[in-house]
Amino acid sequence: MKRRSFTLMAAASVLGVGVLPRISLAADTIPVGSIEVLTGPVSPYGIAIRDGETLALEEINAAGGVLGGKKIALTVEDSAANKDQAINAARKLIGRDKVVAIIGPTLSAEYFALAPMTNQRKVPVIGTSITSIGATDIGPFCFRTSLPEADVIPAALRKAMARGAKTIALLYANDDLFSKSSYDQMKVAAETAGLKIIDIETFATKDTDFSAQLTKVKGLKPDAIGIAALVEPTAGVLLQARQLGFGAETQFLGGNGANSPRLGEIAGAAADGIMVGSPWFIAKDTPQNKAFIAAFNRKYGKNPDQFAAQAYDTMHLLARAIDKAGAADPLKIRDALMQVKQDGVMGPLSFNAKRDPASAEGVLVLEMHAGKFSIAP
Amino acid sequence: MDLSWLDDFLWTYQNVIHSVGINGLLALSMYVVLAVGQLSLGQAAFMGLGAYSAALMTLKLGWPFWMVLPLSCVVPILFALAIGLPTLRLSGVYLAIATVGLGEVLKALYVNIDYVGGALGLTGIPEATETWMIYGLLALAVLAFWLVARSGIGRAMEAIREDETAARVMGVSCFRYQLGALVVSAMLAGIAGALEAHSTSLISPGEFGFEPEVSILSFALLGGIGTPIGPVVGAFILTLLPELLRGMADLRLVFNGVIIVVAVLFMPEGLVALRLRRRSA
Amino acid sequence: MLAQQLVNGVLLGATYALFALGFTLMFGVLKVINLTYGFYFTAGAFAALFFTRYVVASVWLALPVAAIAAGIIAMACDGLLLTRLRRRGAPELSSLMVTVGAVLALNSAAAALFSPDIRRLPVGLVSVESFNFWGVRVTTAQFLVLGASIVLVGALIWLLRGTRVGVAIRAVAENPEAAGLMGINTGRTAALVSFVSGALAGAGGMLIGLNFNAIHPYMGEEMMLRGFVVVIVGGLGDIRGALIAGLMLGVVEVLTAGYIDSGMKEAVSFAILVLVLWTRPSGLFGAPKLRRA
Amino acid sequence: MSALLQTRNLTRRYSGLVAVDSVDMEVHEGEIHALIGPNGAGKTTLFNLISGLTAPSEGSITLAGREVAALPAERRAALGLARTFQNIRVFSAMTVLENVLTGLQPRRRCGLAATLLRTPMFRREERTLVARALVALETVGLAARADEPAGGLSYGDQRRVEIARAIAPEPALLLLDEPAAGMNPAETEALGRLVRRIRDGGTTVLLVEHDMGFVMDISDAVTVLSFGKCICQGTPVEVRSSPEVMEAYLGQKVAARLAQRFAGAQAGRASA
Repeated sequence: MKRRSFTLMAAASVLGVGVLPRISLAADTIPVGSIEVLTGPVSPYGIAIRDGETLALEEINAAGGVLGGKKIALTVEDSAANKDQAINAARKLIGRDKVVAIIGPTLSAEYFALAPMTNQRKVPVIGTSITSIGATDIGPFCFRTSLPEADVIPAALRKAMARGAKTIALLYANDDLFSKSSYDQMKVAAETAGLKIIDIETFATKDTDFSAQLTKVKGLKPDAIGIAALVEPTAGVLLQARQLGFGAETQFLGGNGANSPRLGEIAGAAADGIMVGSPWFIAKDTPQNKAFIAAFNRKYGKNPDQFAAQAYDTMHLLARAIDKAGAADPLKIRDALMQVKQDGVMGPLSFNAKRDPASAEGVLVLEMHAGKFSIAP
Repeated sequence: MDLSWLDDFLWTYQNVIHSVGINGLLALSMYVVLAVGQLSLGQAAFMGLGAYSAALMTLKLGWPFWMVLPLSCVVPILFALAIGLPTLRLSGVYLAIATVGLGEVLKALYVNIDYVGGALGLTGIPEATETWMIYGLLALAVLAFWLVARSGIGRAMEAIREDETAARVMGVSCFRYQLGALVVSAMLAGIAGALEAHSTSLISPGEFGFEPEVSILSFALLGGIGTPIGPVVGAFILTLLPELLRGMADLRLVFNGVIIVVAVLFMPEGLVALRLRRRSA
Repeated sequence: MLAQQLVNGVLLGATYALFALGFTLMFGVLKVINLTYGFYFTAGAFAALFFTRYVVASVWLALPVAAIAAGIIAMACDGLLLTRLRRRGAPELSSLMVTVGAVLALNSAAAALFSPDIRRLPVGLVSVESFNFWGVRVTTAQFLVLGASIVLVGALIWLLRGTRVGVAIRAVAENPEAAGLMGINTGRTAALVSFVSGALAGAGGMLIGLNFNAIHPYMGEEMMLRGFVVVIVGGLGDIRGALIAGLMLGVVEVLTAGYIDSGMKEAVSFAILVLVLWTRPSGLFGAPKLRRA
Repeated sequence: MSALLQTRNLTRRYSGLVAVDSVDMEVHEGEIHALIGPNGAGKTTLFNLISGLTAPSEGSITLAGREVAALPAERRAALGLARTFQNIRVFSAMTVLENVLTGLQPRRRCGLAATLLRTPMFRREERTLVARALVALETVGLAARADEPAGGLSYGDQRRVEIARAIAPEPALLLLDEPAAGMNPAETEALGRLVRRIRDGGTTVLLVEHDMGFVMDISDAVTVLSFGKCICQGTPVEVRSSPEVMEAYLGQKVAARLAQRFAGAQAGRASA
């Protein structure tokens, strides 16, 4: 034992760890952690989330903090979209920083990797961008505030059917978890809504040539085409579809990945007419939303996107739960999370028994015209 | 002495400690191929095959870990034979070329097979890897390679590395040694994969592609292949360094790449430029 | 529909062939598997992107700019990474390892510098209109790729067969030592071959980026995987083989995606690679070269 | 005397060039046999064919009555064939002793299991091999430098390491490719004594050499190769008096001398 502890102390000094001093800080602030992708290809999402939650945090602390004047101290760790780094970050936040709850991580795969461990350690984790089926089934400490796409897609499908669609072909990126779960839920939603699925095609997220799949789909003449992929391949599919002669007679529907202003920037006119379901839209006319957008612009000099909005709401909801719990205790905060309600920028937000968002009231259908989304007529 | 901080420390850094050891095993799996003058760019792919087959044995068949761990090297070895048998009969770099895309191709395969979890991969893998298993195996592997290096087999391997033709006229069958090394290397990588899968609860298709592959090569080259210790030291350094230099995540891979370039151009012996003294007469 | 799919396949195959051209030339002459080749491809595309965005939005000017920029980068990479090894007479494994490390560093640095976002050349650089021949659609960009591939192949063959420089290149490819003794400056020939290969890659990067509307730091790495299959199936260093194998791979991939399962595309190309390695390791068109020979 | 090595119709073609053209040659047990001929006559190719580094286009090679033409080089080594190279190929990162130990690979019997377990048999074998290697080093006069890195030795000493490495397993047939190249007269004389000692130890020697004095002095038999063809085979006296050789070989004496000097200069540069 003695030798082992020596080795470990040596290792500890190598790692430059200050385990001990951090604990004393915990008395006057409430430590909260967040794990987001801040570097690498996926970083735009993680950075938007960090911006949203940081804005909310400043508002909360400026308004007197929680638990009668204690400030929330937020530590944001970078996961770099890497499973091991996400796990390391969660372990550090819990073991070293003693956080009472974790917001994040950005990606579903990271969530599946770290949630079994945090759940075992009984620390609530609240995903703000997790859309995969089954994520919150991992355990009672696993939450998310993002609507699963199953709640978002039907609205867009209904709109397409109202415009006369009876058959649909689905295309999705099968190597990306976000896209795959988007497709899974699109498929179920289409079946439930009574749309006939006449073809399913796959591609890889980094593919650039979709002509084989699109040519096949074109031969089957579907009324609508659903694309479940991140924004860049979605744009690529649309551009090539137009080249192969798909016109206005075919309606295009996008998954959550297509719900980004970047779609118009990349695909230009080729993206005209695509519809997406969205839990939030920048032009949504509520006082909370207007205040949020103004504050976000003041702080960052740019408009927020849906990921920032979701993170912003989540941080406010967590603060409420800490207050309601009455103590900086992860167990009590978990129970409080099950009870709190809030009317935020996304609309009404609370958790159902499966720790998913209880309401899909805020969902809108957006349609693209001339490179910009607007609420579909 | 109050050791509760130690428990915290161990818990907090458990995953780092595991990664360090597993990367050490991977570095050794690269070492053994380099030691016979070949280059395999499929070590991450072999690791992925081990991880997937082990996780499937645990999740779908419910086999105990002590059975799963040794069996996890079967599939990687079969792949190593399928690729090694034709390419190692050829001269030079065919093995490297044939393995360079293996990781990416297997990724495409994994995402297309729902039985292995598609794009998500396999989740809910029970935590069965213990720290002592990783470091025990690592110590065992280092010892074994050290014993081999200080023997006739080790001399034959070094001869192949220095001059294949000269080695052949001395009765050394380059093909047999190289195929054997590849099989051992696939075995080690496969076991490392099984340990990795049962250390974190998730394995996903994207984890075993080109970038981890090149990182494994940088472990081995940083440490140098003069001794089996070198690659392990290289793996330790390059796994811990990003933990120390957080915020430079974007540059981590740049750094790994530069290490390879510098190692080959300027210090072919590696950073830990040791060479076993086999015997003094 | 089959006609359209075959056209899709040939057009995709033309991009593979175009990519593999410089790669196989580089191996044929310099006897090095140079993995940084994928980076030249990316570099050409980015050079064209910046040129058309900030200087002049013209395809005809951007193409030589992309080619020359990538050619210079290729020459610099060869000079910095491989000349030293060549002089030392290092084994080909060392050269391969250097380029493996270099390509990881270069790609990651490019991603950190330019962000990994997918960009596209300015809209309207070429007409987006597509032509319809009896139901088969081909776009202007695709014609451009096809046409440029044919012109570049022609130019390369002329360079190798019809010029003094070409004679020197072929002599170095045959036997560098003998070529050196005959008074050919092998160092300069190596630099020239690097430049030509890099220029081919850069031109390919721009045309393919234009065709698929996607320019990003990892585009070269993506192509590299296909490039390997093409040069091995075609025979390492065999230009004609690379062209045929490229077209073949494109058609096979498209037909697999169109008629079997779009998820099997990668697996099919790798299966072809393994099959060729087992049966005809020197490529479909070459004579087998065993270790014993 | 029975033929230890026999080639029949041995031929190797390269595109448009016949490097070795239906060579019939016999090397008898216990002799020192020289292979001579002008530069480019195909001597090194013939060596590569015999040692298995080059595959024949046609013909047969028998070693001690056994057909070996289809066997890879490593199998022929196990059957008692050893060789040195014209351009020295010692393992420069290894010590002198390790080089010679590597030459003893065909005599190694312990497998992986014995190696890992360090069985008594393994230890005994290592001791025996080291002893044999030291004997070989003693023979070439390098025993004192056994622990030096081979790469640091002089050109002549590296050549001797190569010879020690080749004779350590006590091969039935030893092929020496231009062993005297780049040596001064005193060294050449010492080499002659060494080759005789090797022969007396029971190893048949086949050597390629340009130094005619050396060849005529030590050889029991000589084979003359010209343009890939075997034009004469016999004792040194017979060969010297053969009109074909006079015509084909000695007529080109000047060229051969020049070639020899060139090779020597090259070798000198390589060792520098």
